[in-house]
Amino acid sequence: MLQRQPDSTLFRRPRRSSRPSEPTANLHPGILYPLSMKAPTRMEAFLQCVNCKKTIFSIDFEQSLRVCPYCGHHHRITAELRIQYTFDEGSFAEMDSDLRSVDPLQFPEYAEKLQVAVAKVGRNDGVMSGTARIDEMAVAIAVADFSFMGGSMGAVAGEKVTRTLERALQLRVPAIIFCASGGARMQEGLFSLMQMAKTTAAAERLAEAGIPYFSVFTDPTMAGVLASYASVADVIICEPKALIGFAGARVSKQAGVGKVPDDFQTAEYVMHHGMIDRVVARREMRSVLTGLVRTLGHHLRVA
Amino acid sequence: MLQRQPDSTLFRRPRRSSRPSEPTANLHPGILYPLSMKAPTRMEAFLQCVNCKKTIFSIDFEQSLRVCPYCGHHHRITAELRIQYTFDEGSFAEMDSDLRSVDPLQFPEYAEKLQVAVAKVGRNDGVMSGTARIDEMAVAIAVADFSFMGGSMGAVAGEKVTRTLERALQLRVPAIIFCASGGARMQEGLFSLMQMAKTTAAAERLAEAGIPYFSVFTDPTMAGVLASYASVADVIICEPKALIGFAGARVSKQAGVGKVPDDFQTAEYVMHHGMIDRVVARREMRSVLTGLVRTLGHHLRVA
Amino acid sequence: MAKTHKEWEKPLTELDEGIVRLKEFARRETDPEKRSELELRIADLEVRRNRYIQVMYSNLGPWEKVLVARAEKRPYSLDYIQSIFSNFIELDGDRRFGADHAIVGGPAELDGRPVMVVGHQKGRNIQERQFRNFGMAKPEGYRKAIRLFDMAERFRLPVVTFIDTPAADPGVESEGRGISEAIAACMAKMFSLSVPSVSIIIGEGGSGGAIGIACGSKVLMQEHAIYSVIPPEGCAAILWRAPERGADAAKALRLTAQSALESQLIDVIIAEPMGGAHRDAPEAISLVREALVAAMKEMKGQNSDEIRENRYLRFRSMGQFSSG
Amino acid sequence: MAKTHKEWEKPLTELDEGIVRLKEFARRETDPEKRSELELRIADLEVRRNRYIQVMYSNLGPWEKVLVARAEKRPYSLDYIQSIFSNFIELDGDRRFGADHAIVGGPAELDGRPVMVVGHQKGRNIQERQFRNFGMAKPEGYRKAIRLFDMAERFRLPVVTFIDTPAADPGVESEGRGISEAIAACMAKMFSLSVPSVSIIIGEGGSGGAIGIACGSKVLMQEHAIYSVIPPEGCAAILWRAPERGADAAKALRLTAQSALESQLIDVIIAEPMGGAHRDAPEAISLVREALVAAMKEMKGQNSDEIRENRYLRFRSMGQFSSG
Ligand SMILES: [Zn+2]
Ligand SMILES: [Zn+2]
Repeated sequence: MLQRQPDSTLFRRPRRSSRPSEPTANLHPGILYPLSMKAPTRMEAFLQCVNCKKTIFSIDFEQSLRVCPYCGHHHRITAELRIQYTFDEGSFAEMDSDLRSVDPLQFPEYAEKLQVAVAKVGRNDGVMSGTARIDEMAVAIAVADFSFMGGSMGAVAGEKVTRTLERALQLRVPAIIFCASGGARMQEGLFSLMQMAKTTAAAERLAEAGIPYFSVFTDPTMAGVLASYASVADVIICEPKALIGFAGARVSKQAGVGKVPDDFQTAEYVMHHGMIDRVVARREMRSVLTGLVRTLGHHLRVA
Repeated sequence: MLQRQPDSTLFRRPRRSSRPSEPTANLHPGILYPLSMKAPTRMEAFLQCVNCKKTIFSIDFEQSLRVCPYCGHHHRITAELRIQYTFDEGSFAEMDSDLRSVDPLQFPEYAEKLQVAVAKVGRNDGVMSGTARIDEMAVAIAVADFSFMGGSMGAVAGEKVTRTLERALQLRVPAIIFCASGGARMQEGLFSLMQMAKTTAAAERLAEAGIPYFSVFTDPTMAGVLASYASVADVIICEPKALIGFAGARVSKQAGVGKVPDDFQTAEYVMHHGMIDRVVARREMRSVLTGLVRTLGHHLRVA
Repeated sequence: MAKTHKEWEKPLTELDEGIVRLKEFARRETDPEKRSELELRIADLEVRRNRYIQVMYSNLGPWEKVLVARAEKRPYSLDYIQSIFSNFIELDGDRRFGADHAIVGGPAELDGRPVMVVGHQKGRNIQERQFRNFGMAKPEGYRKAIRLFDMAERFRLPVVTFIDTPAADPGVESEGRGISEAIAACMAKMFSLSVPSVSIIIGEGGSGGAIGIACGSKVLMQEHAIYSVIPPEGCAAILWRAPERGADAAKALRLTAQSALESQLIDVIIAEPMGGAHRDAPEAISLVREALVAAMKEMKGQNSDEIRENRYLRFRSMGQFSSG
Repeated sequence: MAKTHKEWEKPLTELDEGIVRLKEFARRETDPEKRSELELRIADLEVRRNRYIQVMYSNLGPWEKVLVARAEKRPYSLDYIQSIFSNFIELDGDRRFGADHAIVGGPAELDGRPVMVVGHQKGRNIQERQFRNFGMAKPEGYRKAIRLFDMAERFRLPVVTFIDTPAADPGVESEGRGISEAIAACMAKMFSLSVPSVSIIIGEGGSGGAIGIACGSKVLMQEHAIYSVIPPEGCAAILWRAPERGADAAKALRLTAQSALESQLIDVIIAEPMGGAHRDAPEAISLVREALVAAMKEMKGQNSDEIRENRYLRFRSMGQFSSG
């Protein structure tokens, strides 16, 4: 469940600086692009980094894969952009996009929230899945999109992840899953808890069959997703500064007697604690994944 | 290697108490039995607990399995006594007692030390091994004796442990090993280091064959033995207060930045740290081992 | 709206206490007439009490279920383990970091046949509760469970798990040692088993902390146990920013055994004695035993592949969605 | 008796420095006659220097081997890994507690074929040395290695390990997290592998810390590396209560590659360039690569069972004793 509501706004209008000496704000008095995770269509637009607040020319921003050229902040991106950044051009074949959430519990406000999310993101669920190629090697992929109801895992997300892992098993190709989730989708009650078991069972089958599975934690990867398929991958990669944790930071702090480190539940923190293999910048992601598929998936291509 | 020389004297003559009010010393002015791990032959003898220093009537001491009736201290015992306390009467069939250490490195003083140990203990090595029965169930056993050169593991001890594990595999019966060792036998150089690998390899084979292996840590279980076959057992039991550790406590304290807890490297400490399954009093040892052989070894008897 | 089981059962407790007091009076009463009068009153009170229980328990709402499932007097895992099995040998340790007392386990015998038992354990008084960390397991607990499951697999022991936890430990230190990884790995281990496994939800089936050891071939649930993706108070806090609306959230979450069975997410509901498992623990235990033995029996004759496949397909089918 | 490699090589270092200085003079000298005179002196010095190296290194005693094996300038695991393999992807984490920088590892390619590489890593300056904990791995390091070996097994990658450690970390915290268990489990994992494995001792093969990742199908050892059950100083302290008698202990322990090969505890000695691996790192690396490729080649065609059986029998045979 999502116990800590991560900031879901990607871009904010810059506060008007009262100091005339701040150069970027004055040098680029262009149009500031509104709040959205979609790529700006007007390439002359200016954006503002959510972290350092500096203004970024949108072309630069796109060229830097939506990483702030000033502070290195990795902005949240859509599943479409992620696929575009990571896999061979045009290689993605989407599957299971017809799966739609139902409202099995008739849970308060769920149907409305779903409707809003579908309209906003233009897809039936946050997870996009299918097959793709990376440096010409076939892989089965699932990519989560935080902007769809906080990436929460209901029956559809669970089913798509499970099918992705089963597809990897059937095709004997590595699986790559990009995670982004606040946790299980509370509104589907016990059904959503069971997605933890279902997805993990599929990952276990893949592991037993000797097929590699790589997961990438992006900001944020939390709770029910972190405590299931995300964490049983063979290799786990994480984008810099991503928020990674089981419980909301507030809950953890209340529960614990120990000191809470400054970088608690960041990518760097989980790296230090041995939970992930590498922190990898978005710019390097494709090449690291390529290397992993090439070496750890080699036996699948020669057999 | 033995980095911390544990006290090897089991019994000490009581210091003559200057306080006439100390009752035990005055009530039993009998003969104090000399330093030895052997059972006293004169049953009227009096002994002194190495821990609380109280005087114990030897019959009581034997009846309590050499556990002090006053403070509960588990005194070190010989391999023979251990076998007698633990396994069905007369069921032990010793094997490989003919194996004798050689001096492959012509190591200073080794030959003499070996001679002294053989003469003192009356056996070729500290480890006694063979087959036995526990509550009528067959097991392969090895029992170490700290009084033989500090239970250090040379090629003979390594070979006997390995053969015990191989025997368990061949006979498809559980293996039980009582450990007592200061570590590897330095005097056999690299040969002794390789016993760590050899014994662990045999334990791994047993594990893969689905045959349970139980190890019992007795005082002390250290270094090369702890870091090999002792620690890969399915279930690990430990006698109360036994000294259990990798490095000598002095070395650890020098190396660490952390605080050294009072009970560092005791049975209770390793229990608290999740390294063993249970601390079991000598009096309960037979029944706990019986239960383990009965349940975890059940599949071997029905097959 | 009662906040605790104690509060909710207060009228009943008063009745119980009144009956006990009257019985004491009756025992001391020497005048036979007065005594028989007292006994009549007692009998009457007992009838009223039983009727009251019937009324309270025969139609528990979701929130009342929450209270009953969390009741301090409810039998805990060790109560079931020690009565259902013989020769339970508790084993401990994750061989990595520490001992965890919120999960217990070890081999035991059921009708003379060995099984591996693992369960959450809560405590009854303050000391015990702290010792058991309120039944909230740390990574070490799940890693110990993995060790025990591993032995069960290699030594061919059927697995029985008892689920009763508010949640996995959410503390900073558990986070640092990978509570998420531990839960995920524990589920994965349960799915790898080629021996039959039965999971029994006996109290609180709290979220990830519960599912971590609840991936049995068969999942049974006691009549008044609960099973939920989030504690109702937490759900209410998120949904309405009103944690006190737990009762509404409990209803919305459908966390009862009856809902879970309806959704086919569990296999069997185990009846509880009238008045809940805590009112007649021996009877509750005997009902659980019976259900466990029956579940085991159903899987008899399945080979390793079938056991794994059936368990996979069981969980594979969970989750409703539309397509096309 | 020199205590460090630096101290022991001091005369050589001075010669080297003298040659460098003269070369600088010669470069600046404008008078052709004086210059050719300088060049003659340089050539003479170089001959003497090389003869000196020959004398120093062609008959190293055990203690000198200890100094050379511990030399700061000696190539470390990452030097070999980065030169011998391509596309090394360092992976990290034990998924339990922490990252350990005293053991590094990950997949890489050897002649275009993937392998899994694991090795101890020391540091060269103070910061690096602390970061690498002086090459002394904690439980996390061995547990990371286990994870990597596990992947090697499932994904059919041959394993290569580089051994270079004074010892496993003996600190209080490593003890608390089970350094003994970690080493033992790591050895067990190496023996379970059905892929071929090669272990290469490139510096200090220090006791349990070394054998933890040295259970390869083939064990190779560089000419001046050492492999010992106990550090010679520690041995001298126990034996003679005189840690300064490390040289005597080094002799008694027979910790050289030559002794290990004679005892058949290793398979191959890898030659080092004259003057040791540090004097010509590229050459040393190339010799290691050659030996590694040859060792791999020898195992080609062995099936999984043979690989496991041969490895078992290899270590099974170690240890001398008499019987009967
Ligand atoms: Zn920025
Ligand atoms: Zn005593």
